[in-house]
Amino acid sequence: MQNVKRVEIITNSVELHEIEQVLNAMEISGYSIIPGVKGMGDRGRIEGDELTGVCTNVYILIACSETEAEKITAAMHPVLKRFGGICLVSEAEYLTHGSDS
Amino acid sequence: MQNVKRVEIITNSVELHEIEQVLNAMEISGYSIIPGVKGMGDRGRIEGDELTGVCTNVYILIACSETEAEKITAAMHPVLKRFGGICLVSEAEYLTHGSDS
Amino acid sequence: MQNVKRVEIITNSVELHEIEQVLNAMEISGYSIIPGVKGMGDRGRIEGDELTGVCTNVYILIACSETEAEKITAAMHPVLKRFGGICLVSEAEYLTHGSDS
Amino acid sequence: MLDLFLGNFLSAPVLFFILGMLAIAVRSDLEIPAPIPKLLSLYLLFSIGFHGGVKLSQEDMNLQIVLTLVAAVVLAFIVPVYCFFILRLKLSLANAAAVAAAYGSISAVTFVTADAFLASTGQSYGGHMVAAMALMESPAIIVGVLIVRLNASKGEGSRIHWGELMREACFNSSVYILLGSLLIGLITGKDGYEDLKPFSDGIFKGVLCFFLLDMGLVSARRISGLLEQGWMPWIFGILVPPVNGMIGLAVAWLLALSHGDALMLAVLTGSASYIAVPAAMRLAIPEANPGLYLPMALAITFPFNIIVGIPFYDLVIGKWTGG
Amino acid sequence: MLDLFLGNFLSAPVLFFILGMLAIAVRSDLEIPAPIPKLLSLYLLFSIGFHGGVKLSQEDMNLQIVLTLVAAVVLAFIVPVYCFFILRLKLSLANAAAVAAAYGSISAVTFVTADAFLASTGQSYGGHMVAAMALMESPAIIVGVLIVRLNASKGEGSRIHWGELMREACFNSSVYILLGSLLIGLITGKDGYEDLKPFSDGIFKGVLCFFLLDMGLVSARRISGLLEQGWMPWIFGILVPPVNGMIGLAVAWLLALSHGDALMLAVLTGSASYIAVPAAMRLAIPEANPGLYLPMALAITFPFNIIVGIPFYDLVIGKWTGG
Amino acid sequence: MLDLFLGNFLSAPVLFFILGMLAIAVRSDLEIPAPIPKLLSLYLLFSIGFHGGVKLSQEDMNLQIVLTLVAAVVLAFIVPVYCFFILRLKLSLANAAAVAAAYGSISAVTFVTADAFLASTGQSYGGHMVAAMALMESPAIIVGVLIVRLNASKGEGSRIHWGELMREACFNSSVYILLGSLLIGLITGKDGYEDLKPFSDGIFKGVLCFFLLDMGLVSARRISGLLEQGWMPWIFGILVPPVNGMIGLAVAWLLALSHGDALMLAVLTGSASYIAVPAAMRLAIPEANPGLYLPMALAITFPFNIIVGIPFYDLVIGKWTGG
Ligand SMILES: Nc1ncnc2c1ncn2[C@@H]1O[C@H](COP(=O)(O)O)[C@@H](O)[C@H]1O
Ligand SMILES: Nc1ncnc2c1ncn2[C@@H]1O[C@H](COP(=O)(O)O)[C@@H](O)[C@H]1O
Ligand SMILES: Nc1ncnc2c1ncn2[C@@H]1O[C@H](COP(=O)(O)O)[C@@H](O)[C@H]1O
Ligand code: NA
Ligand code: NA
Ligand code: NA
Repeated sequence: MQNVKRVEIITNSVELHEIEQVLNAMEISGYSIIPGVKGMGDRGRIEGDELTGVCTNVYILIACSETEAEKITAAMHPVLKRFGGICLVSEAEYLTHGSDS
Repeated sequence: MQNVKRVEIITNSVELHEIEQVLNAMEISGYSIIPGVKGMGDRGRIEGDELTGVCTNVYILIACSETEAEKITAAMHPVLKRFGGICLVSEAEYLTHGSDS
Repeated sequence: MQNVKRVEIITNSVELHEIEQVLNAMEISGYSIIPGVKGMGDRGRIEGDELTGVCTNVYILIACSETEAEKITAAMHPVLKRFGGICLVSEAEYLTHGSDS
Repeated sequence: MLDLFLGNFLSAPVLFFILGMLAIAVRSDLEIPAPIPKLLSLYLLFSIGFHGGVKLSQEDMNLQIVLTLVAAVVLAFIVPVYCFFILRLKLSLANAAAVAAAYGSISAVTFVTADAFLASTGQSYGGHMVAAMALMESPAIIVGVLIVRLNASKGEGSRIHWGELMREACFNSSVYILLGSLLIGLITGKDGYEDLKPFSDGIFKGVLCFFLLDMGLVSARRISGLLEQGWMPWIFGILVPPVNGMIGLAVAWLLALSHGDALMLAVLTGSASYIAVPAAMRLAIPEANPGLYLPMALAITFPFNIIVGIPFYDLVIGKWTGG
Repeated sequence: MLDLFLGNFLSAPVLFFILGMLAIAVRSDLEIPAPIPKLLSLYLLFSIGFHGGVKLSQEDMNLQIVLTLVAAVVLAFIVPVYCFFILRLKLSLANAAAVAAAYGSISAVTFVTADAFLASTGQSYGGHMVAAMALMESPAIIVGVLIVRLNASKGEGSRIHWGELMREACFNSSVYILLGSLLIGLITGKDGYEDLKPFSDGIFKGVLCFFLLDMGLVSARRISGLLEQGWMPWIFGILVPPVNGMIGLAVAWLLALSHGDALMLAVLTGSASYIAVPAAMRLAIPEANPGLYLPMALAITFPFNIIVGIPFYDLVIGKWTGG
Repeated sequence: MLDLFLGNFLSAPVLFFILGMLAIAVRSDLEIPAPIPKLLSLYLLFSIGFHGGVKLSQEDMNLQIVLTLVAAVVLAFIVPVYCFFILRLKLSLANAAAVAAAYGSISAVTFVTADAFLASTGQSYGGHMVAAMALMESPAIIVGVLIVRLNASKGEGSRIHWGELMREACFNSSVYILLGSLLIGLITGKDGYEDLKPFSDGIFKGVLCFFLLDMGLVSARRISGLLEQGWMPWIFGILVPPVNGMIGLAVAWLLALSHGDALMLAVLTGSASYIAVPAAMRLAIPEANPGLYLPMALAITFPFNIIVGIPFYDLVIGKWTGG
């Protein structure tokens, strides 16, 4: 087991494409995406009932190193500022398929 | 980045409406909802295969202040006692779109 | 409120059946499953667009005791090694419907 | 007579239902993922309601129709009451009330399957029976909650929000779409029907088969959970529905209903709800065990009705009408 | 004349739309879960596009058709501009531009509903009007963004990725599937149509009703959010569409379009987009409030058009054609 | 001859497939969200199986049918074996076995597309070919796993649960629903078919087009991943299927099958599985790279078969039957 940061991003699904490009540019090795998230925030209720993606959020989970986490949050700041959403960072222990722990 | 509490609630989706009312009454500024969650617990297997919402769970994530977290857990206790489900509280750092950190 | 471990497992959905059997064998009292998770990892992009479950991941959340968490991570190691995916363990406080806290 | 049962057993809808159940038995990974079953059930309610309304627009209101609707509502209030007293012998207050509510209410899919059965035997039924179905869905919910409320010690009971409950009972999605489509069918009438026919009629039976395939999967999954519950659910789930059905038939006989209408009234009285009622019970009587009332209605009574019940009621009616 | 409005009001599609709105009013738990609405809307675009292409394959290209398409595009560039100046009186730059873009673009579902309306009145329209619809969807997006870009202080504005935007504007899913199906219909022509008819034509109206039921739910949910926005959205959302529609009619009159084509042009000019445009605005003008432009198009203008607008335009055309 | 290829290329199903592929090329945001593709594929299997059963109920069992089924199974066991030896030249044991399994098995959607192709050329095929399809899906899975098992060092290999695997191979959802619907069609026969026709036949081709639109999206998305894999997948994915197809044709010729049956046997032998087999391989041979066997079957061989393969086999058959 090794210590990692859990970075969670929740934002409008129209942003997903852009965020993934950012993550890939940083060569983040792995992340997970949960689509179809509803929510409430400064921009009001996101019903998830839209015919377009405009009214659905997406949840992104990234387990990464502290330095990667800092790079991600720095990159997310302008995005969230522009499009709304949140970014949480927490601690976790990581059991990778690679590790022999 | 500021410290926040991550409150996670998982319960039967028929409860969602009531829980949202509670959160709105507390003027919780934001929360996220993941529908279509399956699970196992004291009330048995939740297949998520039902034609009604009776057999699907919902996951609610709330990033909030410590005091808000306490109010939420206090309010959730009777609900979970009556309808089942769980409520987890953990630590996280919060990068809000508003903050200039 | 009591302290618990938050075990998160993300792996290919074809594995879900096997993992659930492991959890039930350990008599884990409860867990939650979020289907339809997309992702990126060593095994490449999981689009979630497949007609079969081969290209969708699943997210499993287990709130459990420290000893249970150790048993789970030990059991998951070979599975993740073989089929890929990740397992995270973090701290949380647990408000159960049973507890009278 | 055997032909009747065999004919029903070998009809496409029933066979697809059984195919679904077998899939669980052989542990096939076949599944119809959410929300597809929801789509199919909304479609069936939409079609049956709309078609019923169109038929109703052709009928002229008469005393028999009015009496049928009144009788349907009365049955929906009485059935759950005596079911409760039977169940109370073995079950807790909450469980007895919840199961009683399920059996007092109706199963729209059983109704739809009976519709297909009638069509195959060349019979038909009046559009007002769809109205009867909508009217019969909710009363049992109110009865069930009232029973708990009256017997419950203060505290728990006092938590029930009546406003919420009545809304849930009267405007739950299945009642709402059924009544709504019925009204629209009533307004648009025959011409409106023509354009919608390929959708609401043409593909109807196919969708029903597809849906019953899923019903087979869903109900078979529930059986395992029942095994812990002992023999009681099985006895009740198989004996009481035909009794209720016969009571429905008795009323139908008193009202001299047509063959088709009588069958539908029997099917409604004899069927149990696994959609609207469980949803309401989960909210209003959370202390009741969903692992009991849901599988009883879904895994025992529903299969019983579509495989044995429907042809059985048909047979009885045949006897008295000498048809 | 009243019959016309009443006839439209009492048609199945409109009634199902209203049924959906009422469900929210009575707080029914009726909902059509994602991604079913997406499936239904893709189906409608697929069918309308394919059918349009087939019809187009029967028509022979003539000057009138070319002029109609040109006029459609011109309208799609002009309408958002004057809408912007009206809106700017009350709204911020970003909001005015976003709302203008929505009203400059079109609503495919309104078009589809008008198609059903025409069918019920025995009228028809040319396949090229579907091409017109596809052409009219995107220009307003570009206009809206240009307006912001030109007026915005550097910084924000400079963030816009034009490549992305043009792609979004020209290849967004609704334009793409509409044009694609149109082309395929054009290629396969009448014979290709025969095999697909039961799918793309037979169940079409039924699916439309089902979809409008959901549209009713979705738009009613949005109304509450509008109440905070004061009276402006209502005035604009109800007065401007018919004005735009009349301008469309004027053009149709100049081009001497057939009754059906004229109606469709009016409907396109008079309708507002709540799918393609909001998606583009969310990306290109994030500072605009989706809680404003989305519900204005969805909860005010869409219902207005399908309930009042369509028969109103039809009436006006009837007057001049003396039909 | 060119007409044949062009005619197929310009048929609605193929055009919608290409439309889907182009959507990815132009980076349109068009997508058909899960679980809609699942619904469509279940529908296609349901319809093709049921229709096959009904046709089978009209045929009287004869030696040729029996021999065809036997030959189909034999082919399903042999093809993956020689494919493995070819692949082993370039690939690891696990990858070679997994790809061989995919190409030894069948693609139901290719079969369905061939069904539409035959219909358009006025040909037909026997219901037993659907049974052949069901029988040909699983053997390759067992062969693939056996190969690994026999060559693997202990440890890894020993992890395989044969029970699980056989269940997966024989009762995986596509085999199950295909055989199940076939049996039901066989039982209900012609009369049962009439009621389901609008559903299982009427909208069939439309749903196929819609589904192929999604197949185009899905397979185009996979192409990028293939580029890292060098030229081998392309050579194999384009050259081997027609070879397999020709072997199927040779057998068909020996058995003197009808034009339609021969085409279907060729299509089955020549197609590769991207649903059942990948799911089984992911479980049984996890060390094999899904990024290889999945896109080879999905993004190379599937498009090749529906665009070139089907008309090519048809042409060859035409030559020998002199039709
Ligand atoms: N405090 C919060 N906790 C959890 N999710 C949040 C929170 N604030 C915002 N969100 C999510 O982020 C989305 C956009 O937030 P906003 O930009 O504030 O409207 C909301 O729809 C929620 O899904
Ligand atoms: N220990 C746990 N960890 C994660 N989820 C749980 C746990 N216990 C219960 N749940 C979730 O809460 C739902 C209701 O729990 P219960 O009321 O215990 O049946 C279950 O279906 C699970 O989805
Ligand atoms: N660092 C990570 N953070 C979050 N999710 C991950 C991470 N690595 C892998 N995953 C998830 O696990 C799945 C399988 O990972 P892999 O076996 O590395 O391909 C991926 O598709 C992701 O959904
Ligand atoms: Na009943
Ligand atoms: Na417009
Ligand atoms: Na093959």
